[in-house]
Amino acid sequence: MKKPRYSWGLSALMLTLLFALPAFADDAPAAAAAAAAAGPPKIDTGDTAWMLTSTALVLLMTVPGLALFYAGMVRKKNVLATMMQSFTICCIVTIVWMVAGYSIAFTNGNAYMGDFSRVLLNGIGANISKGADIAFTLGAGTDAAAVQTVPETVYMMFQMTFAIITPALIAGAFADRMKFSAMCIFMTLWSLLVYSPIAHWVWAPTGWVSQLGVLDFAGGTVVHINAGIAGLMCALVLGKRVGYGSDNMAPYNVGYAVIGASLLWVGWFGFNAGSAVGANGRAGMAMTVTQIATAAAALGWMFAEWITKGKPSVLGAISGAVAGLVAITPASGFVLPGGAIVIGIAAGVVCFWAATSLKHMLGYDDSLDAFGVHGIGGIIGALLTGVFSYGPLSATDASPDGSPGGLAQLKLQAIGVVSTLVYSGVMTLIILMITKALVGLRVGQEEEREGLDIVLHGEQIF
Amino acid sequence: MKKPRYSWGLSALMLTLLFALPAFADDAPAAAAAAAAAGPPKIDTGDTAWMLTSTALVLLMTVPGLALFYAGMVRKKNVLATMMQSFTICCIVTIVWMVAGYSIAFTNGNAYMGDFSRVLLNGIGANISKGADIAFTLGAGTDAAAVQTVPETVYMMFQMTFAIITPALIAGAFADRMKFSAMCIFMTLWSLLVYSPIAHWVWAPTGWVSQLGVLDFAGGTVVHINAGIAGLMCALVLGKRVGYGSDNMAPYNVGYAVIGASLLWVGWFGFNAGSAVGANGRAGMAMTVTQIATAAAALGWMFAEWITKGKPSVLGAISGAVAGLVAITPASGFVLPGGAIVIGIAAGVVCFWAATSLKHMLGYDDSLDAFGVHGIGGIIGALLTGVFSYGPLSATDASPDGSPGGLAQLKLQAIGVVSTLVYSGVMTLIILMITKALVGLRVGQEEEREGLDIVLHGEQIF
Amino acid sequence: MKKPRYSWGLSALMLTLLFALPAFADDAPAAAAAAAAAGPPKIDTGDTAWMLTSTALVLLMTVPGLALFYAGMVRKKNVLATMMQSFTICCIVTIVWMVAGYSIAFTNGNAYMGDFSRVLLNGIGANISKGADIAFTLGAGTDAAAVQTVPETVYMMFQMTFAIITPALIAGAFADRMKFSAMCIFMTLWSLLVYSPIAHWVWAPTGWVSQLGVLDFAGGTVVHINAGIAGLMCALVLGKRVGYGSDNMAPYNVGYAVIGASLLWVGWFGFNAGSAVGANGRAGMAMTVTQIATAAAALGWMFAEWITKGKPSVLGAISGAVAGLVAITPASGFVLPGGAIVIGIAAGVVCFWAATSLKHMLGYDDSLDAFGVHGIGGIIGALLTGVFSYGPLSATDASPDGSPGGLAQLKLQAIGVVSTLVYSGVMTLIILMITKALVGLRVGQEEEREGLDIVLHGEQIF
Amino acid sequence: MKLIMAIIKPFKLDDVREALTPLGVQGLTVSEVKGFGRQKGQTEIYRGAEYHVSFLPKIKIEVVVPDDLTDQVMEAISKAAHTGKIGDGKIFVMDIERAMRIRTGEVDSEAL
Amino acid sequence: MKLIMAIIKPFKLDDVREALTPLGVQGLTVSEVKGFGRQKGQTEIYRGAEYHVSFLPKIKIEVVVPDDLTDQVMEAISKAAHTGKIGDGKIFVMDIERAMRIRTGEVDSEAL
Amino acid sequence: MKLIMAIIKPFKLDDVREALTPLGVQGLTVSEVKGFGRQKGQTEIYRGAEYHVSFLPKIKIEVVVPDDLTDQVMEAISKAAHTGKIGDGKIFVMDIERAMRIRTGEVDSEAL
Ligand SMILES: Nc1ncnc2c1ncn2[C@@H]1O[C@H](COP(=O)(O)OP(=O)(O)O)[C@@H](O)[C@H]1O
Ligand SMILES: Nc1ncnc2c1ncn2[C@@H]1O[C@H](COP(=O)(O)OP(=O)(O)O)[C@@H](O)[C@H]1O
Ligand SMILES: Nc1ncnc2c1ncn2[C@@H]1O[C@H](COP(=O)(O)OP(=O)(O)O)[C@@H](O)[C@H]1O
Repeated sequence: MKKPRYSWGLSALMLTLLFALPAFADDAPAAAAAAAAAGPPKIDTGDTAWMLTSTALVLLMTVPGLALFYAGMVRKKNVLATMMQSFTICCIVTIVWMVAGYSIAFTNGNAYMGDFSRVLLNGIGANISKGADIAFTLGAGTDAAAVQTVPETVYMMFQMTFAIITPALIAGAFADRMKFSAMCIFMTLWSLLVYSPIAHWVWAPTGWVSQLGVLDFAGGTVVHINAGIAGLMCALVLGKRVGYGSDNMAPYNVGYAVIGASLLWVGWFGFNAGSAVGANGRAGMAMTVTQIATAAAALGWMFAEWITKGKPSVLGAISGAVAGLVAITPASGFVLPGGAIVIGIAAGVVCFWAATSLKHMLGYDDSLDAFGVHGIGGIIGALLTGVFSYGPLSATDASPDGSPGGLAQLKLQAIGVVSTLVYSGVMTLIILMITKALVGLRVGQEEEREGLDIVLHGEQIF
Repeated sequence: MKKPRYSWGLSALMLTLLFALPAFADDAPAAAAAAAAAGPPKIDTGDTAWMLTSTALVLLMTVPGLALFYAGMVRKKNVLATMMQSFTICCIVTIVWMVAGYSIAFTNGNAYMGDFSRVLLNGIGANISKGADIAFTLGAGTDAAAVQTVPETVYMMFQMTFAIITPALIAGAFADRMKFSAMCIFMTLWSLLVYSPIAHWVWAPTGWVSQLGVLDFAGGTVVHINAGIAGLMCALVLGKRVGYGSDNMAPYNVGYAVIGASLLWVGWFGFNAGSAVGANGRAGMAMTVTQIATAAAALGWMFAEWITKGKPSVLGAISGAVAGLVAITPASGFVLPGGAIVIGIAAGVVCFWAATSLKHMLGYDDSLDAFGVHGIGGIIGALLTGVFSYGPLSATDASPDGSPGGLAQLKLQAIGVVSTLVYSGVMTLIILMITKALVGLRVGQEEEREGLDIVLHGEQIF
Repeated sequence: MKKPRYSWGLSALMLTLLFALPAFADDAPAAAAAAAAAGPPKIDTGDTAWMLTSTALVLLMTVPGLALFYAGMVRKKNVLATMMQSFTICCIVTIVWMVAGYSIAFTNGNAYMGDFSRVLLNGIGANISKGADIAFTLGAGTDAAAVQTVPETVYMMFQMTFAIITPALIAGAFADRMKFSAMCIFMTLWSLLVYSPIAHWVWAPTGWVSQLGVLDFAGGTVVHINAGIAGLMCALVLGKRVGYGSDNMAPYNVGYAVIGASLLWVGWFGFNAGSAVGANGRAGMAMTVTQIATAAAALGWMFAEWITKGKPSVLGAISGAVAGLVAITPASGFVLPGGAIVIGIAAGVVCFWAATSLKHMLGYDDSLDAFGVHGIGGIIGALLTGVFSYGPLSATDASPDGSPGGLAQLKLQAIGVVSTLVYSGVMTLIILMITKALVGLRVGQEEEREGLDIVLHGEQIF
Repeated sequence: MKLIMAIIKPFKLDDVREALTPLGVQGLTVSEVKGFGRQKGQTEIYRGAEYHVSFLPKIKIEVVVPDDLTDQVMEAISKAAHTGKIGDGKIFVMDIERAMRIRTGEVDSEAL
Repeated sequence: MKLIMAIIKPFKLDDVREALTPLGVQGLTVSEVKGFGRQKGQTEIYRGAEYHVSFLPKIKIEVVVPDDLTDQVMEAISKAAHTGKIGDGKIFVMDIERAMRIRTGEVDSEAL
Repeated sequence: MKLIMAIIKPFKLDDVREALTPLGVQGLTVSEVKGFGRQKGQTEIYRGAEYHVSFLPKIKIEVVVPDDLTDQVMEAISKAAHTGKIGDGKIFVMDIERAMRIRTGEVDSEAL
């Protein structure tokens, strides 16, 4: 799985070029002077402490958070296989990220992807010796260099946990029917060819989306829209589950899903407040708006369901919470509590409609609503960030107004959304085709009826 | 649910006045000079990192901690409904706290409640712009102003997680029989009219209990006695579960309860050590005594049960641990390991007796022992804090002796306990009556037999 | 259980002397001057924040992490009893550590054990008063004194969580058949007589293993080899489970085990990165290599099983992850990502072989592979640390080369491994004999068939 | 002897058991089953997919009684389990040729 | 009336139920059971201990039908549950003396 | 053929199965049930509320055998499941009219 990495790297490059929308930007060569002045920057222990913690919190989101959230919603015969997906993706992406993903995403490269200077994390230990603890500079040597207050290992690890959860979210769309081998191959390719480039666009100072000024604090485009649209493609290509619409597909244990959603919530504090890359006022505000939007969205979905279906379901409340978490993600470092409550309610109500009506109308089988919650929720959040962004939160001495919301920003946000949808959608289709050619995508019908736990892993829950 | 907030605010005010025990104190107008000197205080990143972490840990206590702890102890047919209670309370209180709860609790106001200057978190983002990161001053402008080293958002969020778990604890008392709609209304009112005022009394520098010198490090009175007595009122007003004493009400899955209790334990490090509002020696000591008291209480309950009933039950061990956590809460920043071990053993043994004999004798049905564990445990802890408090831990330059334990302190502690019992007990009764008038409190007998999962939420665990 | 602590202390001393391998070293009396200069050292809030967090993370590993991991692998009738073991050990060791364990491990004493100056945590609160927050100096007064940047309470608590998980790991070996009373006694003795002395050898600056220069960043010898060999002894002395090899001993709920393994993974960030005792570059690198080795080991086991048995099992993937976590533990602050990947793969493949072939060949019944995973994994890690250690990571101004790997270091590592195996193995046997004499070790055959949940605790899972 | 097998609504179990005790029924055996019948489950909606839940949780009671108790037992069960709403369940009666108490080796009506 | 008790492979349940509806079968009762038979479970290996898994998950269907439907129902079940691989299961037929619908008190074939 | 239905203590299942193999019994079906009988559960105390646990976990074995094996099988089960303590359980025998193996269509004693 890890052998042909350079060739993957190359194809990534080529594909990225293929879909690159605007023209190439110049690789900012000058102006590395600023950062070099006055000795190397030192880390701040408080900021580092919070980022180490945030990394643990975001890992907690995937294992066991997402594993439980998803496993609780499938049928008994697929519970273990579903957990296995999250767990295995966590392992695979760790290695992919170390080998090349991080380098593609966060080195300077060009506007569309990074270079290969950090392949195999080459050189990442350089700044540690003798307790020197030099802080990491993102985009070092470019004129957008951003000096951090944490070591590069911590920055890399924090980003790794994002790289892990994104593909794991996709798995909700093809739950109950994908081959395990296909999943392993698909996820390896997807992480390299879709996640890493988009992360570069949006979060590397040299990325074209970032340079346009699109706002995405913690991953509305990179993580949620990206995973959502990829999930939709998977659901469309793989087709519906056997028995969809006739068999009872009631969740085996909504209790697991509640635990999972709760751990997602808690872990999301690391995700959003951690995206401040420091323990500061912005992190505090990000945590605040995360909490408020989540609660508002859960209540929004709950009341929408209560009114339209007669009962507030537990599954609805937790789905709403996740929708709120998704929607506030891009906005979290940019909006105030007032904006958060609007984003939350919008996410709760619209995702309720997407998961219970839109999906039904369009007739695809996105088993656990990867698109309905992450795709739609992400789009809502990304756009509303352009509306509610409050300038002073992102103000610096260099840019004293920060990035206030408004029509101009909203347009930029739309560009971010559309380019993610297009690139991720198309690339996902291509990768699905490749995977299908290699090992096939779906288990046999009889196997699907028997359940993936026994068929794929030889185990079952009693 | 959120519409008539100003009228609630007013009734809160009126009720608070009604039950106010001593006379009104003057709103300390002078002496805001000290804090204003030499530029605004800066946050400390280390302290902020720990408080962000603590906030996540305390949220973890409610969802999924308490949700699991309680759900594991009910019967299969009520598992999801029980989880739903914790989850929904988390959402509702988040909004209530944002809208008015925080303002009532932590702004200056008078000795009985805060003012409305932070309604809707108005102005909370002011100190963040351009990375200024000004630290929060609690009670700013009063002569008891306490300058913190963290941003106000973080302080507010940390306190929000306390506001969330307190009403969630009450739910243990009425498990298996309360209407979901009634619960939503009750909790909204209770949070505003009971929790926020008591939090103000005890933790705002202007609060009358605080000014008396009552010690409550992390919420023995505000959280546990408060929730415990409210739970007792609920149990009395709602009446016993159908089949109580004859049907088998064995817990469905003590395993869930073990996970829940464990997460409570881990999260409680944020609760108690976080109450130092910084990463310092006092936080370390608070964590130490928390661990010791918890272990001692678990062993205390376990051996008491082993000796009197012949077998040490798993449910007993975890109940003991929770009792220990409760009892050490008010004491945690004030006592040394020696005191902690005594508090722990006392809590374990006495709560064992309260939950297994006292309850039986008095004949109320507090389903999951909200009163027996949180009420009794909180009282033990609050009183023993007055005995074992070790001055130097709370010593400052201003008060070089700190608050040593002794008869005088014990009396103060008793005042704190009694006023919480009276105010919370009476107010809870009133709110129950209001809720009953609005939607009724209890599901029908047939519905109770069928189980809340299906009846209220249309779902079940398989 | 806590009464005869001084006599235990004495026997500990005697036994330690008995097995002491080299001659006695002098108690470094001079050179306490360095640390005393220029006022007492202050704590660093960022480092303290991270250590408080790490402590919570490591507690999370035992309860509920290990409790779930182990409980998920036993049969339904023993699920609660298995959780009870982890939970009770957590409580017992807390008290043992407070009473004498910490003092034996981390005070100066001699090369084989500490002294009794911190019995009952005597004096641990001294440095806190008036917010002085003096930092802890490990080995104060010796010429190997190591000034920390955190308060002693925090250091003590962090170490306590290690003391808790180590005996809890052993429980995997005797799952399903040990008496609860026997377990309580065994664990009390083992913690005092085995864990604390070995911790002293390896981590106290005065310890003989530490002075030799053996590298063990986070507990390859102290925790894993130690628990592994103790587990093997228990498995041998207690004998096989009734029905071993004929009855179906399929795990009741591999899902629980997945959650448990995931929490172990997340918590291990505190274990390994926390062992840097600060929020710095070394912590970041420790976290990085932990993640990489774990993923590599999980994939290693998974592919080894896929190839040899035809299906990749979920139990295999999570077992591999734990094996990787174990193996990287001693290496975590010393190796780079390249070394981590090799250590991970080696651990995954070799532990797979140990747990599925070696155990079978040798014919002992180590129920949950305490030896196969922790013993073997720990040995692999401890030895490979001697190979891959990268000097600059451990370099300081005093030792500018750090501890680079090589043949010399490998030999030292082997000494560490062998002395742990011998001391722990022999002592465990002795303690088992004592326990057997006191209360017997194993439940009756009929009771074992009926299941420990009902027999020992009067409870069951439905 | 007859084996009376009753399929009832789960929350009626306690009532049924209490109704049988006065008749001298000393033992019975209970299983959790799923029933399919005229009573249609709610149409359940999981995040937009509607499923007709055809299987509903029921309790199966098996009790062996001497021939002469059959009528009374059927009567008692049907009264205690009755709600009048669809899905109340069924009672079936089968013949039992032999019975034996494992503990004592007693047989037939002695064994009940 | 006859009680037809069929032990089948779990994933065949939906097929069997669908096969019975056209015959006019209005109700049936299902339990999760474990079967022991010629079909040997895989030899499972848990971390090195090999166990021969002798019990396999099966579904037991109990359906009471009028005498004249017995053949058709057996036929339908055996067709729907058939895979041809070992472990497909069994169908047993017993006599039912009486039946009663709790809701209405209807008896015998009325009650089915 | 006869259906032998035995209610036994759960931990006796392996013993019973082993006792039947030598008799040529090739298959049987097992369910988890709860039993109510003379054996009273412990009075359980959950945090102060005492409940008389009247239902105890039991295992139900259903095995269909040719008529002539009935005695031996009853004998074997009752020996293997015997502890002499209250709650050991019961064995009931019913008549089976027809049997069929789904896989092959074989019927009656061929099908067992
Ligand atoms: N023919 C049958 N054979 C076996 N069980 C049946 C049969 N008909 C009904 N049942 C059981 O009885 C339960 C109730 O039957 P149903 O038709 O829903 O309502 P009612 O008993 O009111 O007519 C079903 O859920 C099923 O378990
Ligand atoms: N004599 C029997 N009595 C009761 N149940 C039986 C009997 N024989 C088989 N069964 C059930 O039928 C299932 C299938 O039987 P098995 O012998 O494995 O395959 P096949 O039905 O293809 O012959 C078994 O798992 C068991 O549940
Ligand atoms: N009349 C009966 N009908 C059906 N099952 C019965 C009957 N009597 C007893 N049982 C089952 O047998 C089990 C054991 O019976 P019990 O009276 O407790 O002890 P013993 O078998 O020693 O007399 C009960 O738990 C119940 O499952």
